[in-house]
Amino acid sequence: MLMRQGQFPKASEAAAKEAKTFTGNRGLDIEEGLIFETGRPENTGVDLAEPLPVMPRLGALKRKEPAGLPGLSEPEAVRHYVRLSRMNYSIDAGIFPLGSCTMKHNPRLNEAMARLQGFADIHPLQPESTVQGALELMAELSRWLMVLTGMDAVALAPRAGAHGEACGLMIIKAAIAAKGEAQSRNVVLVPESAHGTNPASATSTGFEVRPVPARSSGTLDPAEVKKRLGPEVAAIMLTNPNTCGLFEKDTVEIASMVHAAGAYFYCDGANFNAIMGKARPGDLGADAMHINLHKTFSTPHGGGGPGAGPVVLSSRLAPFAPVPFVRREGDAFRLVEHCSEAPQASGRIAAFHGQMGTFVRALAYMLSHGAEGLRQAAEDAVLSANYVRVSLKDVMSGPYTGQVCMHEALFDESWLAPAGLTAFDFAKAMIDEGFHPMTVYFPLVTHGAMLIEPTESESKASLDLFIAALRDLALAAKRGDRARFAGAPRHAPRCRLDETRAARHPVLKWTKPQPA
Amino acid sequence: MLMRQGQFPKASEAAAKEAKTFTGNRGLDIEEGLIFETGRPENTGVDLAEPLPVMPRLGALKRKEPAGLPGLSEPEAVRHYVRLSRMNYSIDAGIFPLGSCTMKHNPRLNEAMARLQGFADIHPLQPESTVQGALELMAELSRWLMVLTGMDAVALAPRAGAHGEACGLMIIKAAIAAKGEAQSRNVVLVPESAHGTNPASATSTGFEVRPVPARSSGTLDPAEVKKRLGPEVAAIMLTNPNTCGLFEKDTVEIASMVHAAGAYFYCDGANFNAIMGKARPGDLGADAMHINLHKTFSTPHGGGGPGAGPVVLSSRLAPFAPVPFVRREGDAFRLVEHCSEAPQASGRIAAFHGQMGTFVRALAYMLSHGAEGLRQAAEDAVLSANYVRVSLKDVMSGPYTGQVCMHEALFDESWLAPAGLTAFDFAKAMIDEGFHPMTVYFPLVTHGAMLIEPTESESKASLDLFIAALRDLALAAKRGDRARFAGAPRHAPRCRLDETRAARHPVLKWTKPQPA
Amino acid sequence: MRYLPLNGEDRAEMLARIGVSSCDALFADIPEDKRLTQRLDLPPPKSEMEVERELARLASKNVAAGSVPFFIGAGAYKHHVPATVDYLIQRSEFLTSYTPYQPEIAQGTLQAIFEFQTQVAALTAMDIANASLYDGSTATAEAVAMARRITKRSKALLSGGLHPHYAGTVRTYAEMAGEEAIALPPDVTAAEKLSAYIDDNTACAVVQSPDFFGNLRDLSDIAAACHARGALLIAVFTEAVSLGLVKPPGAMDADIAAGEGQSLGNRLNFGGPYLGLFAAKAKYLRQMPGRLCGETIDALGRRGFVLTLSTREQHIRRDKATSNICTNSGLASLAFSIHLTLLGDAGLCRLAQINHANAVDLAERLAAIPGVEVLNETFFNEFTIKIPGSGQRAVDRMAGEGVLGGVPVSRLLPKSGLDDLILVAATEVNTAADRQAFAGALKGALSC
Amino acid sequence: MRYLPLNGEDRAEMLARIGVSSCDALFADIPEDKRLTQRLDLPPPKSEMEVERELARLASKNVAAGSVPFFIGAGAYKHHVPATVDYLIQRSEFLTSYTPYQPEIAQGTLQAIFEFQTQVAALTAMDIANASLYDGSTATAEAVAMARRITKRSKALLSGGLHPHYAGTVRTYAEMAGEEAIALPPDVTAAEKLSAYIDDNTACAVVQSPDFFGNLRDLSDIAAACHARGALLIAVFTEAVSLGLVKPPGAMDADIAAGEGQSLGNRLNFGGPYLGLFAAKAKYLRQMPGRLCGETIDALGRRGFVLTLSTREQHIRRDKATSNICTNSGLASLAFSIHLTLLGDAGLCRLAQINHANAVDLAERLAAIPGVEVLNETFFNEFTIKIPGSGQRAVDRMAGEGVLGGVPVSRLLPKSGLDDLILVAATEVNTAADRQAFAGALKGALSC
Ligand SMILES: Cc1ncc(COP(=O)(O)O)c(C=O)c1O
Ligand SMILES: Cc1ncc(COP(=O)(O)O)c(C=O)c1O
Repeated sequence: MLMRQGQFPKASEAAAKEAKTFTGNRGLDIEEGLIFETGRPENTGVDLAEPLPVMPRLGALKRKEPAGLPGLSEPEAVRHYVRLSRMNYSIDAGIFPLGSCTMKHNPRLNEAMARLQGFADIHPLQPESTVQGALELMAELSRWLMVLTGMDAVALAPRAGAHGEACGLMIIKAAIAAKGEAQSRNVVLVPESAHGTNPASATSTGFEVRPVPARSSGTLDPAEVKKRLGPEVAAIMLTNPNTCGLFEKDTVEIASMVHAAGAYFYCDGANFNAIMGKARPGDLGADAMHINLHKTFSTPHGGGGPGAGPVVLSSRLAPFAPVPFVRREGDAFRLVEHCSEAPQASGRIAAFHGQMGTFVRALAYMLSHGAEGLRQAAEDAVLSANYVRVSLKDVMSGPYTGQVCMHEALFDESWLAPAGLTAFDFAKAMIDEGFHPMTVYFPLVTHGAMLIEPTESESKASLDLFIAALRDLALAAKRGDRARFAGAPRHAPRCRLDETRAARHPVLKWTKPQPA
Repeated sequence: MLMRQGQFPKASEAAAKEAKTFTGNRGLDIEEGLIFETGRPENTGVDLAEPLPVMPRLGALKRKEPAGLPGLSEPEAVRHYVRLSRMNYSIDAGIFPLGSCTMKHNPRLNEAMARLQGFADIHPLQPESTVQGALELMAELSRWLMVLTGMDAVALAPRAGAHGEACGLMIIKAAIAAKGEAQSRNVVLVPESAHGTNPASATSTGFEVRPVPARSSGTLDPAEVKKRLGPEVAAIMLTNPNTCGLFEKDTVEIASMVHAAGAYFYCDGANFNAIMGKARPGDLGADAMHINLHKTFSTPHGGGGPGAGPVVLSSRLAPFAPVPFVRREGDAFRLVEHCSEAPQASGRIAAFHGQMGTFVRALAYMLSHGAEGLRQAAEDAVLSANYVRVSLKDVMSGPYTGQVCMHEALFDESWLAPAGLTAFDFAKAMIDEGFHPMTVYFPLVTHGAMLIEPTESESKASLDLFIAALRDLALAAKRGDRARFAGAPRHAPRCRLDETRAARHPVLKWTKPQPA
Repeated sequence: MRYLPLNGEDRAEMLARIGVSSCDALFADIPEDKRLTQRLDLPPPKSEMEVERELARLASKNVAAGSVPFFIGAGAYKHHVPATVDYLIQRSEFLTSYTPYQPEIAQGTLQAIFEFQTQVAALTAMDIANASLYDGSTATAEAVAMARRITKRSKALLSGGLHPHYAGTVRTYAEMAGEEAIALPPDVTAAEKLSAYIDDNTACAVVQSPDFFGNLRDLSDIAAACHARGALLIAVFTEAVSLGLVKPPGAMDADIAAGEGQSLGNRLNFGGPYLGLFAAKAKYLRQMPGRLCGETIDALGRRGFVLTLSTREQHIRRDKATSNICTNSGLASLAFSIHLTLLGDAGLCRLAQINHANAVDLAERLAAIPGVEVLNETFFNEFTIKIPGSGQRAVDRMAGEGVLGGVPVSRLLPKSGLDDLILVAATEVNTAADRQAFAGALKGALSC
Repeated sequence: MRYLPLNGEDRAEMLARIGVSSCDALFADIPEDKRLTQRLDLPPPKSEMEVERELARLASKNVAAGSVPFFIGAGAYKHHVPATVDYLIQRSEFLTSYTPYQPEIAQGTLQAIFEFQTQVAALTAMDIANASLYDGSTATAEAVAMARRITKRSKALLSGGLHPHYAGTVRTYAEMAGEEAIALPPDVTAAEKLSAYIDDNTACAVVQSPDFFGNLRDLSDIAAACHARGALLIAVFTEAVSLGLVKPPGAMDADIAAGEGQSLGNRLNFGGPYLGLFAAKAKYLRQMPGRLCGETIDALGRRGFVLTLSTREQHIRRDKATSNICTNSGLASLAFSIHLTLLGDAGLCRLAQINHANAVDLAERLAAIPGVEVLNETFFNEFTIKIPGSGQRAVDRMAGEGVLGGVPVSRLLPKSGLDDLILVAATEVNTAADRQAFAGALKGALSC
C-alpha cells in the first residue's frame, strides 16, 4: 500500500534519447496498445455454432446499440495479455516485501486443486446431496481455523478481510442487540495504527470510531484503552500482531477490561501469519477475528483479489454468525441458508456460501503443512523479519528497530531527510535494483513509514541480497547520490508516473480519439 | 536457425556503466544464478513419506557417491524458472518470423486436451482393451493426414521431422530391397537448398548423397535431375514448397522422371503449411513425406522440442511402414507391434508407438479448423509472406523478391554490404526493436540469406509494424548508421555473446569453482 | 517442508546475527502462559500426492456441472470459458502480484484494469466503471450505500424481482447502518408497480433485469419516476451475457448499474470467488466505491496507468471512505476482461443469441409437458416454471436421475407460497440431448 | 476462425498492396490440374466446446493410470510429478519459443539446458551430457552410431537384458546403415556372458541396468573387457529414478550412457513425447550427437550461454554430421530438470528408496501367491514374475478386474518361450492397498 505521491520529475533529454527505438520496444520489453486500439468489434476469438432458429422472447427489450466491444483473435489476445503480464513484478519473480500484505509463495498444487471439476464446476444452489464433498471441505476448513485460533465457530461468508471486519462487527451488533443495548452501544475503539479498513468497516456497519493512540513502544497502553471504555463502547478492534509488526503484549489485560465493560474484542487477524501455531487468539481473549486466507494461507493475490476473510468466533458470538453455514447431521452435511433456522443469525452478508475457490487453496496449504509446518512457517517469517531488522538498523532509522519484531520490520524516512530524499524515492530506487518496494507511508502513525515483511518464503540468499542492496542504496543516500534516486526507476517498463495528473483530470476509460 | 557467427564487439565503457546497478538487476530484468550456486544437496522441494522398512534387494550395486544434485525449495525453484523464462522471447510475446520454422500460434485448448488424464496418464503397454480411445485417436489423426495429403498410409512413429526423413528413407530402402535392388540403389538426390537434416538423414540410413543445384529462378530444373538419375539412384528428397519459399513447379515432371528411373520421390513436408488444402502431395507424385506436426499443426516448439514427424506414404510404400501401427478390426482398434504380423515392415524405429501428446494437440488443431479452416490458414500464411515481400523488396535485396513466394520470403545481405554490415548485424538490431529475427544464413544456397516466415497467425497491424521497423532499420543501414547495428542488441538480457569463446573452450557443465 | 527455503543451518546463522539463542526468544512478547506448547489436534503434514488424494476424494463426492445435463442459474451460470482465459490469468505476473501500488512495475495489471473499466462501461452503457467489487450482491449493497450518500436519504426500495440473496444482503447492511430498506414481495411475473412507492425519502429503487424469475424489465419508466422524486435508479443484473442481447442499464437511464460478472470468464466455483461489476453516471464519480484506474503519462511522456482518486478509499480516508473494500476481485475481473476481449461485440452477441435460443427451445419443451407452465412472457436464458406439486421434490427427484434441473424457488424464498415454482436456465453448454433429458426427467419426476 | 487474425478487409488490402486480384493468384505455381477444388472428406470446423467434447469422449475410453491400481513399467514409469513442474513448463516463454538460435533473447532456455546437462552428467556420473535426444531407444541407437564413429568398427553387441524395443531400434538403424548388430538371446536372470562375445571388430557392447527384466547388472567387468579389446561400453537405463539409489554408469567406467528420462518430470503420454538422455566421457565430445549448450560471456563481460560446437550438427555439417537430429525433446528435458531441481540429492534418494521399498513389498506379496515366483535376485522398482500359465491371459484378466498388473513379457518378446513371465513395476504412487489389490487380482486371475 502506497499512501502518498512522490515528485514527478521530467526525465532528462539524454535519458529519453537513450530509450528510443523505432517501435518504442526495447528487446523483450514490448509496448502494447489497448484492445480498443488493436481490436475490432466485428472480429472474434471465439467460434460459436449457429443459434437455433427460434421466435425470440425478448419483448421490446432487445439491445439496439451494440456495446462497441473490440474482439481479438485468439493469437492477438494471447499476445496482448502475455505482453501486459511481462510489465508486472510478481512473487514468482522476486521478493515482494510489502508490509501487512504477507506476500508468501503461492503453491501451484493449490491452483490445480481448486480447478478440480468437482470443486470448480459445481453450482452453489445444487441439491445438497450433490455437493457433499464441498460441504465437507468447508467443515474441514472451519475445523482447522477453529483449532488454530482456539475459537468456537467460523463464518465462512466474508469475501475478504474488510468484509470479515464488517461481518464481525455485524455479529457484535447482533449480540449487543440481543442484550437490548442496540441503542446505547455504538462506539468502536480503533487504535491509530489500524489498517484503514478497520475504521471504514466500523462506519459502514453504523458504528462511531473512537481512536486510541499507541504508547511510544508501539503497542497499546491498557490505561489508554481504559480511559476510552464506557457503556457506549461496543467493541475494540485490535490488530495483533499490530501494523507496526509488534505483538500487543497487553492484549490479555485489554481483553478483560473490554469484556468487563460489556464490550467485545474484535481482533484484526490479517497478521495471523506471525503467530499461527505459537499462540491462539481465543486464548488471548478475542471474540471475533477475521483471517485473510489470501495472506496467511497462501492463496494468490491476483493483482488485487479475490481473497477470503472467514471470521472465527468465540462461543459468546457464535449464535450470531450470519447465514449460510454448514451443519453436520449424522454422516451428511447440510447448509443452513435462512435465519428461520438460526433465529439469532445476523442475516446474510452476500449471495451464496463464500469463496469456495479460495477455501480449496487454503485447505490444500494447511494439509501440506500440518500444524507443525504452520508453526515453522510462523517462526521462519518472524525470524526473517528480525534478520532484516538487525541487518539494516545501523543504516536506516525506525521507531522500534531496537526491539524484537514479529513478521515485519518497521523503518521510517527520517534518516533520508538530510539527503532531501523520501521513502517514496527510496522505494523507486529499489525498483531499479530488481525489488518490489516495501510498504511505504503505512502505518500512518509512523511518519514516512517503510514496512518490510519478507515472509517465510525467502531463502537466506534472497534476504542477504535484499539486505546488501538496501544497504548500498542507504549508503548512496547518505553519500548524497541524489541522482540515483531522483531518476528512479530508470529500468522499469515506465519511469515515474504522474499521479497528480491522473487525479486532476481523471481518464478512467478509453474513448475514441476525435479526428484532429 | 542461425548458421554463422557474428562479430563479438566489446561494449563501450559508457554502456557498461549505464547498465550498472548494485545487484546487476534492471527493474524487471532480474539476474539469476545457476541452481548449483543457489541450491544445496540437502535441501528439497518435494515432501515424501518415509519409505517402508524392507530388506533391500540391490545386491552390491547401491550407489556410493551421491550425485551432488542441488535441491531447491519450491518457492526458490518457481522463482528460478520464472526468472529464466523472462529472459526468453516467445511467439506469445511477438512475431517469430523464423523461416522454415512455421512459428504459428499454439492454442491453449490443445495443451488442455493433451493433459486429459485419459491421454496423459496411459501407458503404451496397457492392454489394448484399456486404450481404445487412444488408438482411435491415432487412427483419426492418420485419416486427416491421409486425406489432406492424398496419400494411402501413415507411419506415426517418427519423433520429429528428421526422424521422419530417416523413417521414409528406411521404408524406401525396404521397398528397394524387396525389389532385389538393395545393393545397387544407394544414392539419394538432394537439392542444394535442402535443409541439413535431409543429407544427414540420407547418410545415417546408409545412402550416399548426390547434390542437385537449383536454377536461377530458385526451383529445381528437371533437366538437372534427369542428368543425375540412374540405376543407382534410390530416391530424390525434394522439399516442396522449397526452403527458398518457392513452389517446385516442375514437381510433377520430376516425380514421373524419378518413378520412371525406378526411384522414389521423398518429399520434405516441413513446409506443408503453405499448401494444405490447396494441393495434395499425393497428386504431385510423392511416395513418402514427413509432416512436422510441430510446425504445420501448431504443436509448441518448447524451446527446441518435442515434435512429431509422421510420414505419409503412397500405396507403393505402404506395406513397408515400420511397426507399430494401428489396425481397425470391426469396432475395435489393435496395435500391430511385431514384424511377424507385417512381414514387409521396415522394423522398429523407436520404442513404443509415437508422440501421443503431440498427436492430441495436432488433432485438436485440425478439428478446430476443419478442412476449410486449414485451407484458409494456408492462404493467409502465403498472403502474409507475400505482403512482407512486396513491402520490403524496395529496400532489401533478395534473389527472388520479384516473384510470388509461398509461405516465406527470402532476402539476402548483399544490400547491406556497402554499409559494412551483415545479416547477422541486421538480426541483432531487430532484437532491440522487439522482434525475433528471421532465419539468417539459411538456406545455404543464398549468400547471407534472411528468410522471413510470418505465418498466418499475425494480424495486419503486427505485420505493418514489423515492416515499418525493418524499413526503418534498412534505411538506417543505408544511411550508414553503423552504431545502431554494431552495438546491438543493447536492450536484450544479454549483449552479443562470444560464440567463438564458447566453441574454443567448451564449458558444457557447471563445475565447483576452485578456491582461489 | 517443501515450501520453506530456510534449513537448520540458515536458521542458526540468522539467530546468531540477530543475537538471540533460539527462535522462541523472538516470541517473548507473547505472555508465557498463552504460548502454545501442546500439540494441536490436526493431522500431520502431507506430501503433494497425499493432498491430491484427499482433495480428489472430496471433489469426487460432488456432481459437477459438466458431467450431467445442467440447468441451474439463479445468479450463477455455467458457461464455456475458453482455455486461453484460464491459461492467461495463471501467468505468474498476474496471479502472484499484489494490488498495483507501484505502478511502474504493475503496468500489466493496471492496463488490464483500465480496459476492464472501459469494457464494463460499454457493456452496461454507463459512463464509468470501477475496478470490481466482491460480487453482484455486495455491489448492490454498495450501490445502495452510494445512493444514500448522494441523495442524503435513507430509504432503499427493493423490487420483488431482485435476487433474494441480494435483497437479503442489502437489508442486512441497511439494518446494521440503521438505514431503511423496503423489499417488495416476490414478483414472479414482473407485475409490481414499484414507482408508486417512491417518495421524497427514497434514496433509490433497486430493480433487476433480467430479474430473479427471468423476466426482462423495462426500467425507463422507473428511472423517470425516480428522477422526478430526486431518487436514483440502481439497475441490477446477475447474468452479464444477457447484455449482449438485452437493453443495457445505461440505455434506460439508470444511475448506477451493479451486477454479477461471473458468467464471463469465471467458473461456478460453488459460489465464489465471483465478480462485482459496478458502473455509474460520471457525475457520481467521487462517490464511487472501490478502486479506479486512470490514464496518465510517465516522466518520458509515455502513456501509463495508475490507481487514482484514492482519496475516496479506506486507506486514505479511513472512517470517511466511500467503502471499506480493499482486496477486490482482481483476477476474476481479468478473466472476465479476457473472455470479453476474445468475444468482442460479434462473439458476445452470438453467444447471447445461442443462450436465448437454447432457453426458448427449452421453454417450449417444458411447456409441452402436461401440467407444466412457463410463467414468463419475456426472458433471456432463464425462466420460471410452475409445476403441479413441490418444486423442491421435483428437483431432488431429477437429481436422483442425474439431471440438475433448476432451482426450486422455495430454496431462496421459503414460506412464500411459491413452492411449485422452479427456476430454470439454459446456456450454450446445453445440447439438444441435454434439454430432452431434462424434459424427460421432469416428466418422470412429476409422474411418480 | 478463432485462430486467424486477418479478416476479409485485411485480406483485400493486402492483396491490393501485393498487386494481385485474388489469393489464388499466389498459388499460380501449382499446376492447375493439381489444385484442390473439391471438398475434402473431413468434418467442418468445431467450436472449442465441440473439440473438448470429442476429445473427452476419446479420452474417456482409456483407463488412466491414476484411476486404478497400476503396475506397468517396462521402460515408462508412472511417477508423481509436482504440480509446479507442469505449471512452469507452460510458461509462454518456455512453451512457445524456438530452439535458442538467438542467444541474447533465449538465455532462459539456454541456462536451463546448461543446468540440465550438468544434472544429467552428475546423475549418470559421466563427464558431459547433451541437450537431449528423442527418447531412450533412439539415444541408444545414436550411442551405437557414435561408438562406430569412434572405434571405426561395425559390430554392436546387444545384451539380452536390453529392452526389446531398444534392441529393435538399434537393429533397424544398423541394418539400414549396413552395419552389424548382434543381439544376444533374452536373458531373464542376467546370466549371460557378454564379455565372451567381444572381439576386435566390436565397436561396442550395449548393456542395460536395471535391465529389461529388472535385474541390476554390474557393468564394471564388461567395461574392462570392452576396453581391453578397444571397444566401448554403452550403458543403458530406462528408469532414471533408479540412479538415486543404484550405481551409475560412470562409476562402472561406461563410455557412453544412454537412457530414458521420462520418469522424472514427464507423464506417461501413451509412449511419447519422452526424453533421450545422453552422456559420455569428455574425450568423445566431438563425436556427440545433438545440441550442446556452453558457457561464455557477453560484450559486457556477463556470463551467458549459447548453443555451441554445432559444427558436429546437420545444419552445418549436413551429410557429415554426427546425427540427423534437429528438433529434440526440449520441453521434456526442462520438465526433467525442474523435477530434479525440486528433488535434489536428498529428494531423489528418498524417492528412489520409496520406489525400491514398494517394489520389495510387492515382490514379497506376489511371491506369497502359490505358484508365483519372483525371478530376480536384485532389482530396483521392477521385477519379473513367473506364473503358472499365460502371462498375457493373467494380465488381461486382471485388467478386466480393474487392475493394470504389469506387462506380459510375451508382448515384447513373442515366441521366445517366455509366455509365463510378467514384468511388474511399483513406484511411489502405489499404496499398500493397491499392492494388495494387485496380489488379490493375480490370485484371482490364476485361479479361474
Ligand atoms: C492489517 C490489515 N487489516 C485488514 C486488511 C484488509 O484485508 P482485505 O484487503 O482482505 O480486505 C489488511 C489488508 O491489506 C490488513 O493489512
Ligand atoms: C525444411 C525442413 N526440413 C526438415 C526439418 C527437420 O525437422 P525437425 O526439426 O522436426 O527434425 C526442418 C526443421 O527445421 C525443416 O525446416
